[in-house]
Amino acid sequence: MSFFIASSPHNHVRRNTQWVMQQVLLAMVPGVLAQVWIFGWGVLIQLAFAIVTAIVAESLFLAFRDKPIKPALRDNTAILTAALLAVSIPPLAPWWVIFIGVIFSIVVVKQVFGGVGQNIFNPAMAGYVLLLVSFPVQMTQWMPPAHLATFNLSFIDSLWLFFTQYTTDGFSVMQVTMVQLGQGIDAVSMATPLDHIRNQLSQGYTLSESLNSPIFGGLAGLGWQEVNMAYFLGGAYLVARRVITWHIPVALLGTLLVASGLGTTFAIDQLPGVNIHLLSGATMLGAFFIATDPVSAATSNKGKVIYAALIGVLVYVIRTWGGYPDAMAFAVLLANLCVPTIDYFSKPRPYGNVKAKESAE
Amino acid sequence: MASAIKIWSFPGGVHPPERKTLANQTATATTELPEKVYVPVKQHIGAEGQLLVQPGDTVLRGQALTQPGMSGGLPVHAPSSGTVINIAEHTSNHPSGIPTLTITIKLDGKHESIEFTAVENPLEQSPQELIKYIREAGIAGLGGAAYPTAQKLSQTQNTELLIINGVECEPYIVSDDRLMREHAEEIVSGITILQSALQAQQTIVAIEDNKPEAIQAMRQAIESASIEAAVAVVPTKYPSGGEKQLIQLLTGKEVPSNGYPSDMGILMQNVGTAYAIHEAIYLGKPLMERIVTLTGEALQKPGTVWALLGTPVSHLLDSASLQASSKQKVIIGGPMMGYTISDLEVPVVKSTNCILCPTESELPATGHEMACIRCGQCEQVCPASLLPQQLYWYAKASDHDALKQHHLKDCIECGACAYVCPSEIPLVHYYRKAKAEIREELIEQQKADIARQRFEARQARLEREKQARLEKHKKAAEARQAALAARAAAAEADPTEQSTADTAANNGEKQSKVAAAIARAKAKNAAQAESATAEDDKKARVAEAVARAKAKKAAQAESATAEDDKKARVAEAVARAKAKKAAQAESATPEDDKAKQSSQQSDNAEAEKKRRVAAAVARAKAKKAEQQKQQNSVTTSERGDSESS
Amino acid sequence: MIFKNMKKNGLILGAFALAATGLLVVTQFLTADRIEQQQRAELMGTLNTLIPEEMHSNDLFADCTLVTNPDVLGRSSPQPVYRARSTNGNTAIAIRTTAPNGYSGNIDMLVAINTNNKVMGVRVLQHRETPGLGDKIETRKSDWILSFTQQNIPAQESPRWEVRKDGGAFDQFTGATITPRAVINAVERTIIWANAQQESLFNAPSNCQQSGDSR
Amino acid sequence: MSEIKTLSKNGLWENNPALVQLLGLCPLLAVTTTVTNALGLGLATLLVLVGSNITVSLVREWVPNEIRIPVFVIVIATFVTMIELLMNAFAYSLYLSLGIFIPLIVTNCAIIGRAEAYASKNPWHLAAYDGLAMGLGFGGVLVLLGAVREIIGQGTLFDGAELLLGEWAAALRIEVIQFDYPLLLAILPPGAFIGLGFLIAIKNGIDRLHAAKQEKQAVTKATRARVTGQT
Amino acid sequence: MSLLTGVFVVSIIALVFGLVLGFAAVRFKVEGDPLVDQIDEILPQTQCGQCGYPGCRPYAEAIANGDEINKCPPGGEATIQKLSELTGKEAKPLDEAHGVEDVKKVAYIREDECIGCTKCIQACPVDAIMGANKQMHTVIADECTGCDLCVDPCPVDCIDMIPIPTKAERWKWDLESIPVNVDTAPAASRQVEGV
Repeated sequence: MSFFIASSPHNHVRRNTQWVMQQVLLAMVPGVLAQVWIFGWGVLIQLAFAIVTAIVAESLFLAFRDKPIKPALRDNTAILTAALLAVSIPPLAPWWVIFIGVIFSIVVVKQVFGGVGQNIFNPAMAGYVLLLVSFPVQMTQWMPPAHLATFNLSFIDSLWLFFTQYTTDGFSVMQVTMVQLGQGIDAVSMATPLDHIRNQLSQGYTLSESLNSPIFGGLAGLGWQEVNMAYFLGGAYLVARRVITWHIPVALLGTLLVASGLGTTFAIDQLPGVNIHLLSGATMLGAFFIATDPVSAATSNKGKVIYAALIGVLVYVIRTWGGYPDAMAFAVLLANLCVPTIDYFSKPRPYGNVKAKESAE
Repeated sequence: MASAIKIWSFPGGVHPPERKTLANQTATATTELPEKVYVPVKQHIGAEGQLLVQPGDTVLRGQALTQPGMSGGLPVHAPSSGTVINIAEHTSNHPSGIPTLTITIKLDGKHESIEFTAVENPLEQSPQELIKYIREAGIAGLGGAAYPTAQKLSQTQNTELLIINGVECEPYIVSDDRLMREHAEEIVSGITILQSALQAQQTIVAIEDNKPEAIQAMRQAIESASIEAAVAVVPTKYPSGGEKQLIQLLTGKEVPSNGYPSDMGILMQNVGTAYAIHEAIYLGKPLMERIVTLTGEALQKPGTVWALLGTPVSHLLDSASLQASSKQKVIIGGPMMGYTISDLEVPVVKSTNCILCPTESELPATGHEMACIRCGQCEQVCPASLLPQQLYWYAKASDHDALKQHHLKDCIECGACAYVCPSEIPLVHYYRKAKAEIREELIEQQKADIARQRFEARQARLEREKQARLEKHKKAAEARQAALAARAAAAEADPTEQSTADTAANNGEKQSKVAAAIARAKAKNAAQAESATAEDDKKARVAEAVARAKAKKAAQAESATAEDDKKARVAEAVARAKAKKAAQAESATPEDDKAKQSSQQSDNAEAEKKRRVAAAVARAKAKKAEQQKQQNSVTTSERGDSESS
Repeated sequence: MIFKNMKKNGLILGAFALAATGLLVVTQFLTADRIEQQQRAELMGTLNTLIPEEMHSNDLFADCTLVTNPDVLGRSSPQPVYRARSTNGNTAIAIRTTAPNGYSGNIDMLVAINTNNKVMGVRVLQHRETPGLGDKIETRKSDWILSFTQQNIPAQESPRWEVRKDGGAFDQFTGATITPRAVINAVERTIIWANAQQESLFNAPSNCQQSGDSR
Repeated sequence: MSEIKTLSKNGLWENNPALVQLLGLCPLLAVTTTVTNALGLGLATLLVLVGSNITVSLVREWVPNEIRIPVFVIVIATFVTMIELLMNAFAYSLYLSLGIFIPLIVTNCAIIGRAEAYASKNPWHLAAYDGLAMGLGFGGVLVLLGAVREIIGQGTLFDGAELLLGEWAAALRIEVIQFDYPLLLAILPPGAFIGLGFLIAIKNGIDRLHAAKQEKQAVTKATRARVTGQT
Repeated sequence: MSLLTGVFVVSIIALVFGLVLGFAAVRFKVEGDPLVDQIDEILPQTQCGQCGYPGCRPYAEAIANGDEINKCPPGGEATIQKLSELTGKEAKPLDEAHGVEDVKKVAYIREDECIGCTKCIQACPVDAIMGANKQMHTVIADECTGCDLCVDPCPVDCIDMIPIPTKAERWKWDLESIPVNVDTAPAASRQVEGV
C-alpha cells in the first residue's frame, strides 16, 4: 500500500483563521446588543445589510480575479469587516451609505491590494473614512440615545427609514430626529458627546458648562458609555481566550489614558477628561476589535505596543485638535502606514546573532 | 547538586500534546530477527566509507562492512550474521526516498558474532585512543543528526562543559526516556568515557521534567558511580532538546550564528550516544542496534524496541501490528520534525529514533493553506527569534538575498511556527525548499566560476596557439628540423616503462593505477597494431572497442578493491595520457615534472582533484600533440606554455 | 586642463543664466501692467456684485483705507475698507472682515453695507471649512450667504442674529452649526461697528496702495 | 516617419509620463479636481515641454556634459516663469485657481526627464514632436482624471470652463448627474490617488488583453553562435 | 533697479556653479565600467552560445550595450530576474527564439561507440572532454556545463545529454517527486568497476 506523504510538522493547533474571526465576531455580540438597545433596530439592519453586501461584493470580485471563492469566503474576514463598519456608522444612515462603504472596504481596500493578508489598511476603517469625508452629513447624524428619546422607532419604521429615508408615516430622518430632540433637550444637533464637547469648547464654553447637557450622565455620554463597556467585555473575552494578545488594547488605552490625564491636568476645564476619552466614541471598539486586526497591525509584541501607543496618541491629538470629532479611524489608518517602519525597527535579534557592540567587547 | 544548576530560558517555544504514555509504559522489547537487513553505506553526515565486502560474502554480527576512506567517514557493521546478497541502490531512509548505496544481507538466523574485545583500562587510555575506538565502532550522534561522534570529540578542545542530552522534547518519542530508565548505569559509564576523552571540567545531564522516572534513575546511577556530574531538570517545552536551545537553557549563552558549541567549550551528546560508547569501549561492540520508539494510535502494540540497524521498517511495524487506514502516514521521527516515508522497506538507520503511525483523527492532515494574515504568532514561538512570516514571503518570492538578510540559515526547522499558524501554512516546508535553492544556487555559482575560468583559459590558449602557428609558418624550415628531432626521440621512448615509473611514485593509488596502466598499454598496442593497417573509421572503431573491452576486463580483474569507477577511470586516463606523452618525447618539459609531483601528493583529500587536473593537463598536451601530428607538422618547445589551465 | 574646463563651464552656465533672467525681465516688464489690471478687475468683480455700479462714481479700488480692529474684524493685521461715493454723496462701504472661530480656522469675508442701515451683501473670500459641510457658505455651493442681503442693521447685538436653532432668524444648514454661527456673529459685529463708525470710515485717507496689499 | 510614429506611441501610451513613468504626480494629483483645471495645467505643461525640448535640443551642441542639468533647469524654469507671468496677465482667474501649481511645473520630472532622455540627443524638430506627444499624453491623463473626479465628486463636467476659455465657455458646463450627496472623496487628494491607480490598472489591463491577442505569433528560431570553431 | 540686480546675481551664481562643476568633473572622474563584469557574474557560464553570442562574456558586453536580457535559456527566469534587478530593465519572459529552459544536463559519451575523432574535444568550450585521436573520449562530468555544443560535431552520434540525477543531499524538498513504492526487488547489481 502507499502511504501518505506530508511535510513536518504533522501536528497543528486547531485554531485557524476561520476560528479566530468567528471568535472576534462572537465577542462583538455584547457591544452590538448594547447598540441595539440604545440606538434601536437600525444597528441590526445596518449589520445585516452590510454583511450581505460584503459577501456578494467579495464573491463577485473574486470571480472577476479568477480566484477560488469558497476558501476566501470561509475565512470570515469579509463578514468581520462588514460588521465593524456597520457598527461604526449612524444607525439611521441611508442604505447607500453602508453600501458604498462596504464595497469600498472589500473591493478597493482589500481585494485590489491582493485579498486577505495583503491590505496595508484596515478595510473597515478605510471604508469608514471614505464615508466620513464624502458624506459628513449622514455620517454625523447620530440618534440621541434611547434614554433621551421621546419615542422608540419600530423595526418597520427603522427599515423604511433605512431604505427610503422616510418612516411608514412619511416622516423624514430629519423630522424624526428633530421630534426626538424637540422636547426639552438642549438644541444641539444630533451630536455625539465628543462632537458636543468640541462644539461647545470651540464656542468658548468651558468643559463643565458643556457637560451640563442632558446627553451626559454617569461616567461619560449617556448610551455611549454603555456601548463602550459592552465592547470592553467582548474584548476582555478575546484576551482571555488568547485570540488577541493584551499588548494592543493595553498600550492603546494606556496611552490614551495618560494623554487625556495630562491634558486635563494642564488645561483644567478646557479639555475632556479620562472618563470621556475612554468611554466615548469608538474607543473600546477600536482598542479591542479594530486596532487588533492582525493584517494591518504590527507583528511583534514590541511592535504592537509601539503601534497601539501611536494610535492612542493620534486619537487624543485628532480628537483635541483635528477637524473631525472622533479619531479612531484616522488614527488607525495613520498607524497602519507606519507599520512597515515599526516592524523594521522592532525586529527581534535572531539567535546567535550577537550585536556588533557586544561582540566587540 | 541538581538544584545548583541555574536554568535559563529561551524565547518562543510551544507546548504540543506530549502523548508520551502511549509507548513508555512497557519495557523495551527485542524483536525477532528480520529475514533481510538493508545496511546503507552512509548513515551519518560526511563522506561514505569504502566497501569491504562484495556480494556473496558471508558476514558475522559485528563485522565491519566498510572502513573509513581517505576523506573520513564512519564504518558500518553487520548487525547479524548472514550473506551479502546485493550491494545496490535501495530506497533510503530520507524524506526524499532517493535510493542510496545499500548492502543487503540475508540473515541466516544464527546471529553469530565476531569476537568482541573490550578496551582494557579505558580510563587510562589517551583521548586520541578512545576517539579512535569510538570511530571504529561507527558511532554517530543518536539523537537524530547522526554527526560522527569521534569527529565531534576530536574537534572540541578545552571542553568546559559536557552536556548529556536526555531532554527528548518531541511529542511521542520515548526512546531516550526508556533507555535512561533501563540502562542508566551504562549511560553513566559512557559518560565517564566521554569525560575522560574530553577532560571535561563540568558535566550536566539535562532531562525534561516530564520524565520523573528517568531523572530518578539517572540521579541514582550518577550517585552510585560517584562521578562528577549533575542532573538538570528543564521545564517541558518544545524544542528545549535542540542543541542550541538546550545550551541556552543551561548556560544562558547563545551559540554564535557562524560558530559551533565547541567554540564556546561546550560539547553535547545524546544519552543514546553515551550508551553506545559504553558498549563500544567496555564490551567492544560496534554500533549495530538502537532503541526505536514505535508509537501512534494506528499501532496496536506501541512501545520501544531494540532494532538492528538495517531492519526494514515494515518488519518493526508488523511486530507492533499496524492497522493502516486509507490516509495512513508513517513518520520517521516525531510529529514536529519527522518526515514521512512512502515505502516501508526502508531500513532503520543510526538516526532513526522513532516510527510514528498516527491515525487520521490523531494527527489530521493539514487543511487548505490560507493566506497569511500577519498575525505574528509564528514570530512569538520561534525559538531562534527569527521572523517566520517575513521568511515565508521572501521564500515564496525566491528572494534569496532577503532570506539571507533575515537569517534563514539560523532556522532550526523545529516546526513551532507552522504548528501555531492559523492559516495552516507549511512554513517549514517553504524554508527547507528555500534553503535547498540557496544551496543549489551557491553550487551553481561555484560551477559557473570554474567554467568561466576554464573558458577564459581556453580562449587564451587558443589565442596563443594561433600566434604560435603564425610564428611557425614564418620559420617553417627551422620547425621541420625540430620535428625530426622530436620524432626521433619519440621512437626511443618505451611507453610501458614510462607509465610504470610514473605510477610507482603514487603510493595511495599504486595498485589500481598500475593495473590500469598495464591495461591501457595493452589496449594501446592492440589499437595501434590494428589501426596501422586499417584505413577507414569503422575498422578503427572496431579495434578501439576490442581494445576497450580488453582494458575493461583487465582493469576489472585487478581493481576489485578500487574505491569507485571514477577513480579507476581517472587513473586510467592519467596513465593513458602519460603513455601518449612519453611517445611524444616531451617528458623533459617542466610541466610534466609538475604533473608527476602533483600525482605524488596523493595522501590527502585534495590529491584526487589535483591528479585529475594533472591528468587533464597531460591529456591536453597529448591532444595537441596528436593534432600536430595529423597536420604533419612539429611540436615546438614553446607549446608547453599553454598548459596553464 | 582643469582650469580650462572650469572656465568653459562657468562661462557657458553664466551665459545661460544671463540670457534666461534677461528674458524673464523682459517678460515681466511687458506683463506688469496687465497683471495689475487683472488683480484689480478681480477684486472689483466681487465689490461690484455687492455694490452695484450705479451706486458709485468713484474708483472703489483706489478709495480704500486700512483699519486695524482685532475685536471686530477678527485679525490683528489691518483690513481694507472700500468706500463707495456717488455724486449724491457717500453711498456704501465694503469691509473686509474675518470670522476667527470657524470649524477649521479663519473665514475671510467681504461685507458691504449702505448708508441706509441695510446690508448690501456678504461674500466669502477664503475659508478652510469641511468640504460638503461648512463650505455651503460659498455662493458656488449654496445660496445661504445671500440671506444676509437687505437685512436691517441692528443697533446692538440682537438675538435675531443667530442661527435658527439658537433662536435666531437665520437658517443653519444641515449637519453644521459652527460655521454659520461663526459667519453670522462676525457679520453682525462688523456691520454694527461699521454702521456706527460710518463717518470716520468715509473720512479716513486712502492708504491701501502704499502697503501693496491690494487684496 | 517611423520615428514620429514611435514618438507618438511612446508619449501617448507605451511610455506615458503619468501612467507609466509616474512623473509629475504633484500637479497631477493636486489640480485634477475639475476638467477645466486639468486642461489648464495640461496646456501649461505642454507649452513648457515643447519649449524646453526645442531649446535644449538647439543648445545641446554647446552644453558640456557636466553642466547640462543646471542648464536644463534654467531653461525650464525660464519657460515656466514666463508662462506664469503670461497666465497671470491673460488668464487671471485660471491663474488664481491653479495657484501654486504653475511654479511647480519646474520640478515636474517629466519635463527634465524628456530634456535629458530625448531632447539632448535629437534634432530640434523631433524633440519638439517628442515634447508635444509627451505633453499630450500627460495632459490627456490629466483631463481624463479630472473628468472622472469631477463627475464623481461634483456631478458636472467643464465646471468653470469660463475661467480658462472666456465667458462663452460657461455654456460648456454639463450637469452629468444630479447628486444629493456627491462622493466628496473623489475631489479630495486621496481620490486623486485612487483614481490614478485605477487608470493605471485599466491601462495595464488593456495592454495585457492586447498582448494576449498577439501571443500566437510563431517563434522564429534565432541562430545560435558557435562558441568554439574548428581550431 | 532690483530686476537687474537679480539678473546679475543669478548670472554670478551660475558662473560660480559652472566653475565648481567644471572642477569636479575633472577632479572626481571615475574610470572603468564594472557593469559588464557584474552581468557576466550573473550569467550561468555555460558558454553555450544560444544567446547568439560566442560565450557568456560577449553576451554580457552586449547587454551592457543595450541588448535584451531574455536570451539565456540555461539561466532561465532566475537569471532574467537578476539581470533585471541589475540593469533596471523590465524582466520579460525568456525569448523562445533562443530556446527554452531545461533541466540541468551533462554530456555523456557512449564510449563503446566513440571513434576518437576529437571533434567534441575541439567543440568543448571549457575543455571538459578528455581523450586523444583514435582514443575513446570521456567527459569530466563535474566540469561539464551542459552546453551540448559537443553533440552536433560528433560524427557517430555517441554523445547523449543526460539529466543530472538528484542526490539526497541536493534534493529540493519536492514532495511530489518522491517515488511511491519503489520496486524493492534487487536491481541490477552494482558494478564495482563502473558502468
